[in-house]
Amino acid sequence: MTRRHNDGPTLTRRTTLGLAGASISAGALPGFAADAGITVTNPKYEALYRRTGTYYKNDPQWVSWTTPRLTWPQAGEKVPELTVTIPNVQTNWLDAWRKFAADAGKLGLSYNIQQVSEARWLDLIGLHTHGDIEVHAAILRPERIDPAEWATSRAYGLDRRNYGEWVNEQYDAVIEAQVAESDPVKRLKLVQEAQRILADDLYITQFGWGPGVIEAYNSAAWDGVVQTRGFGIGSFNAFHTFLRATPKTARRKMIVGIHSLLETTSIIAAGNNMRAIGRMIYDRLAYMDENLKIIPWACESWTRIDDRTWDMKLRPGMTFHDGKPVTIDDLQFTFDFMLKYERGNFWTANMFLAKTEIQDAANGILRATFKQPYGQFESYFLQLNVILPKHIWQNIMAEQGVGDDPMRVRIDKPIGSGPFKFGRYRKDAELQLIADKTHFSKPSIDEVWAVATPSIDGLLGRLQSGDIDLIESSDTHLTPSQAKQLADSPGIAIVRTPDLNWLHGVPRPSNLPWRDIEFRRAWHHSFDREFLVKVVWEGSGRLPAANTFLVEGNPWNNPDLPPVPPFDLDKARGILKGAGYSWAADGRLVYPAPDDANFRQRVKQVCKDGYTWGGLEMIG
Amino acid sequence: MTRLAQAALRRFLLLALTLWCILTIMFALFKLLPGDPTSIFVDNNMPMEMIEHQKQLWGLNDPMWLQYAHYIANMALFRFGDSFFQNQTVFEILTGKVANTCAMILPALVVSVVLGTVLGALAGWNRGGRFEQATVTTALVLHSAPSFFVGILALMVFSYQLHWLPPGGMVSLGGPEGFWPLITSRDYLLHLILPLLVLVSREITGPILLVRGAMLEIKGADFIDILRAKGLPESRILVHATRNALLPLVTYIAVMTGLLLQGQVLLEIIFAWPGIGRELVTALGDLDYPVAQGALYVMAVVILLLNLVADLLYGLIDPRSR
Amino acid sequence: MAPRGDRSSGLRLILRHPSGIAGGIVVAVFTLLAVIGPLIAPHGPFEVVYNPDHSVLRLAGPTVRAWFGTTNQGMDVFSQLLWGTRSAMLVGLLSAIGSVVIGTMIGLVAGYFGGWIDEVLMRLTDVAFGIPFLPFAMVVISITRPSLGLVILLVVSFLWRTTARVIRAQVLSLRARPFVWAARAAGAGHLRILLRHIAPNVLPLSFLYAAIGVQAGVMLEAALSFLGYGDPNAMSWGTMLNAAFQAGAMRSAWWWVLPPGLALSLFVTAIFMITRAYEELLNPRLRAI
Amino acid sequence: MMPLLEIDNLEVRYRTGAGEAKAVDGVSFTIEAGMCLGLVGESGCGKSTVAKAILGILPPAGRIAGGAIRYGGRDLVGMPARDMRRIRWRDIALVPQSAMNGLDPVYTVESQLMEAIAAHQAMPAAQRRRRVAELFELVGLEPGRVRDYPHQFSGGMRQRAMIAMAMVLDPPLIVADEPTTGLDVLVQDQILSQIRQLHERLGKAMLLITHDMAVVAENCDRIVVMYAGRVMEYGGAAVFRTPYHPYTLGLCNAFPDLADRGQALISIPGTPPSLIAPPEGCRFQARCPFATSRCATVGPPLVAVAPGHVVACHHADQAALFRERAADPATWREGDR
Repeated sequence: MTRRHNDGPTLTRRTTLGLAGASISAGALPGFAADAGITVTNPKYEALYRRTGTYYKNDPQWVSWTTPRLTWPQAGEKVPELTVTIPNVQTNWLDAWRKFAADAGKLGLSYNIQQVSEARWLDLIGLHTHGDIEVHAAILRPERIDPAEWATSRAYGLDRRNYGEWVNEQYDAVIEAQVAESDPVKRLKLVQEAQRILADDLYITQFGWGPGVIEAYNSAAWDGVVQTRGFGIGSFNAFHTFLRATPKTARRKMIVGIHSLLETTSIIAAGNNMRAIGRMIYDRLAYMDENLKIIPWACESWTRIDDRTWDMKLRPGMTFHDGKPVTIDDLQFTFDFMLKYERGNFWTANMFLAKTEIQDAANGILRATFKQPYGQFESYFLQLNVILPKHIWQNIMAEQGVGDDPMRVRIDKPIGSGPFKFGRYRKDAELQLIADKTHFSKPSIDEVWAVATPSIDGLLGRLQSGDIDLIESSDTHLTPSQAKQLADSPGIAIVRTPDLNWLHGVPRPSNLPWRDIEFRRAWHHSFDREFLVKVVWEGSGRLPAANTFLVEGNPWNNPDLPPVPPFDLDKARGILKGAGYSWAADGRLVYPAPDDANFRQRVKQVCKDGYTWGGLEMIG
Repeated sequence: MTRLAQAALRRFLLLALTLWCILTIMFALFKLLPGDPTSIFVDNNMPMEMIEHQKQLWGLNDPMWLQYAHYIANMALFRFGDSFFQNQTVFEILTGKVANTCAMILPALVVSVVLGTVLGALAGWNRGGRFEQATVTTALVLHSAPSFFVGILALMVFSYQLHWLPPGGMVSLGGPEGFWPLITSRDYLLHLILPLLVLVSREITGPILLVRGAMLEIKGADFIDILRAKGLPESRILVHATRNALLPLVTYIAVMTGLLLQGQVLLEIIFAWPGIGRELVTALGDLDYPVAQGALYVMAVVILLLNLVADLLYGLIDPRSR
Repeated sequence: MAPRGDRSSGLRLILRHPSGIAGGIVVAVFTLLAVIGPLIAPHGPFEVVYNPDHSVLRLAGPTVRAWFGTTNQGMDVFSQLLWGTRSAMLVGLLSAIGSVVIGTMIGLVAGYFGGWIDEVLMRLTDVAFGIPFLPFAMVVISITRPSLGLVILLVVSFLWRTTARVIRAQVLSLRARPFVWAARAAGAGHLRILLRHIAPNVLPLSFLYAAIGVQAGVMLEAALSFLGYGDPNAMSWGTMLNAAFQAGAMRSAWWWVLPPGLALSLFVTAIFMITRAYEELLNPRLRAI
Repeated sequence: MMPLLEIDNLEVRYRTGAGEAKAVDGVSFTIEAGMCLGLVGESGCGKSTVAKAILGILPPAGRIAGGAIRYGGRDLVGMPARDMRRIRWRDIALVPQSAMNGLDPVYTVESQLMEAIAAHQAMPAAQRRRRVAELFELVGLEPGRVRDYPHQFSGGMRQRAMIAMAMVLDPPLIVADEPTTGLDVLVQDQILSQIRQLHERLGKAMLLITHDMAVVAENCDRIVVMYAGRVMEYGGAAVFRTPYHPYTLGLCNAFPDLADRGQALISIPGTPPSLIAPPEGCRFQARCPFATSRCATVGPPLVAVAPGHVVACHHADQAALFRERAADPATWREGDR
């Protein structure tokens, strides 16, 4: 079972620690190491490397790592050892990388695989001090079916989560266009164009599309489970099963095993689980159906006025769990509150929101205006925002004396308008969710109990003995061997759902040796992807058709991209030889000669012909 | 001040000194982290001036020694600050967790000591008999088996296969609310059996071997002959001998709690027991340093306090040292 | 204290002691395995076993191709066990030596010199006793990078505490003995007395705690690896159990779980048996007449 | 009149690493009511073993291999444990050799004395407490210190407490096994006078075991001299005044007598024989200056030399000659035969 504890760095506070850490070390060394002669081709990107306080140029560690990689190699200088950083929780990534490292050795490349704790891994990649290659996997969230989450963050020149610091100006132009494109058809074209540039310039390489979403549930007690594409049946992120499943026995209480329960019960300061469970208690404005199509939820409908303005119509007749009616004032208050205080989970959705105003109180119409043309209204803005009860949150900040920091607000018993009410809760042990039968999409069962079981063995054991009905699968999926084990237990059904997952490696095009596109082409040939899919994932996954993380089955996939370069060490050696590389006596790869004009041209240009590089420049 | 109070005071000061050393080590340890544990709590998209404000708030710019002084003062008063992710004070989080951990450790401690003493005394008394051979060998084997391995096997057999016992956790679904009703509920006892069995099977070896060794010494003592000459029944003599054999066990109890507390992490994960060990593991996973720091410190305090109690207890039991 | 002259009969005594012999044999076998194991292991610790038709021999029970069966990723359990023996012995040995050397030295110095030296060293021991090892080790490892060397360093930096206390008590009683007074009266320097007179008497006890150190070292490494803090590149019994635990195979793949679990228990019990036999040698009263 | 205690040809063997040691090899003597019998000999001659055999508290390695111990006509050897327990302390009490740790260190002295009473009689606690206080005064200890712990008493005080404990049930026979060893001379004298009081004023029968010939001479009506598990000489005060057996002579020489001050002490050369394979004939022959070849081959039977006075020596008739030569140190220095 691949258990992925935490998701991307932007939404959690961990990167703040990196920030703080860097600030201390930076503070310790008064700015002299700051720029050390590192310049950026296109001044537009200068701001990224200097703007945010303690990053990159202000981080001596980053500077000391990057400077040697931007100086021209002498004659006969070997390609340095390439550092790969992997969190130790992901034992199967390491198993794959052992094979990759062995193969790369035959090419004269040596990898230094760094295994660090997950927390430390997020710190390192946040500060871009993780070395040469960053390995990352997909964690599907409802808002992530919008391409911006990955297509933008992982490769957009001005986004810090672009760990390879790849700055392709054509790519960035397309990205900036698609974010502002509110017409879905036009936006799809732009997103597909972005994927083509990304694949064409050989930046990120996909190791495999998977692991597959395999789940098991107590089929003797429950019927009518709903398979949501990419999520499966048991994820609190896609909670259709908990709405529509019907009991086969007298028991109308579904018991779900979960790896760990809520870190906090306040949705503002939500950890992973509360972000999902929280949106079963508070109503989202819009939600997705099992085919990932956006459907109305708290907002009955919405109409687009122009490329930065929308009118949202609140669904009439909704009530909060304490019986009070949901009014347009609650919606207006929620946005006022978010814009004024919230800088955490909801900020990524409301970052581009200018203002909201009640357009027609009687019919419950609210108008939202964005600072710039906005393309992510439905899948991102409507899905992430929820309705907070004004009568509870109105002056909660003052009452609890937490100043202007919403994170420290304590909500021991969340009251929302969602399909489930917050029932009995014992920290780290169990959480009861009671069905709200007055909800417009009311659950057919009565209760859902989430039981904390920190070990995978514990989850499987309880499933087999019938103590739990299914395993919450937002970050824990079964492997085929585990599924086989469970298959022969009575009353347990195995469910396989097409997944949208991927695992990819992000090299460092801003540094040598990656700046040379020929090196990247050869590098792409050095991965035995079949080993990952067939052995490590035990066959539960697919060989990637192309170097894109919007995999086949993802609504935004670009079907006609160049295929992934096949695993072929001889071809790789041929490419390297053709590009002027040679091998030292000990078999290690050596840079082309300093006077090799083609090499110098390629390294200067970094991108493939037809694209312009805007990122870091070589020194001297 | 009576001699006993003086001894207690001296030991208390020593305890304070030891705690102070532990705190210094932890301060240095957490200082090495990329993110300083007393670091500011800032969101990554905050503009620069907000970061400066937070740094001021948390005294990050103070000179090192001032931060150290604040740190020691706060920790000594159990003010661990707020958890990064669970918007609760660390103290609140940990009190609940320490109670849960003690709810597993203390019963195991009592059972191991009582049962260990009885078995050890009997094994020592009928020296060389089959009973002694059997007890000592089983104790050896049980002690050597890794507790997480035994724990999983126990769960596998008694819970998943035979369904005799619940599959872990402190209490079944919808169990009683509040710590005290929970502890006194039958449901909790049912949940305690398996972890208790595993803990006792590992920790009972200490008392058995200690009491047996002490018993062998006492068995040859002269006053035993006198007791027998006085016409006392064998059982009465055994009580006399056991009372003498208890002395070395008392100091061992403190070491035992240390062992119990440290091995706790593994069992709490396997038995899904919401204790302080598991809290530390989650905190480390989330890089939630205030909680990790608090958990480590609370564990150290618990161990040292129990050492102190054991020393004072020794004084009470052994008249010679009073 | 075993009178020095009693050495030869001491060995005879251990041999006469049934559990002593059994323990000795098992440890000898493990040491042999640790040395030649990786050489005779049919596969590398992370090498995948394939069927003739190139499919992966996954989660298979004991078969002719893999005597102890395979893991969920098709790695040979028997080879992993052999590689695991080497790291277990390595950890056990080094942590025993380390903890005994440090423990004995601190015990000797504290016990012999007394005064403020004793006070300081004993406070240091209290601190070492105060900090719970496993949680502390997890914090340290989660900061830096997990590696076998770090695990050994952590184990050593904790195990000496018990040895120090025991040796100190022994030295305190030895120091009061007449032969020490006599040596001092004859003008012997502190160092000479420590090395010539006191240390030799303390050595048997140190050996006893060396054995206990091996046992504690192996157990703690297994626990850390089981929690996922072990060295990912070194194969150890704890890592095998952790892999089985993460793969949720504990309940079904008995052939994958039992070998490391039993090897660990057997090895630790054997050490324990030897300590029991050795302890009876040390304490004549324990000897069965 | 039936004797209070009769030891009839008692044999006691100890299991050792090197085989079975015959610690007591056929010892017989009787104690009448109110009589004080002294059992004297070098340490290791088996006298303490006799005491332990009488009370049935032999260590696990020891066993009674033969003979009988008859108390009031009933043989204590092989008596069922319950009956044996009733006799212990009610009929035969013990004042142990180890004054230092005869008492349980973690119980108060008073509780241990009261426990002895409670084991035999149902007596209310207050009455038992009074009895203990009364005995404390009898042996010269302050009643106030009754609730102290043994480690708070000096060696002499502890021995007095033991004597008091022996008296709690007013037993007819008291076995005193080397009651004064380990104590300094002054305290020894006080303890002996205490014991003499028990015998004379309270009419207690005494079995006084010691290696000190002078103690036996002063206090005992009859004396038994033991060597290497056997009786050498058994009789009244004459055994001390006119000893017949060379070993008894040697013993008398070894202890200073205030009367003839200035005499050099004469010690018996050599060491007692191994009890695992005792020599043929007389066990003392190896160290006996007057031994003849017959002593080495035939074990000397007990021969009556006077009414109630027997000796185990082939040459008892030459006793007068032996006494003269024994006084000359040269006799003992001729080295072992």
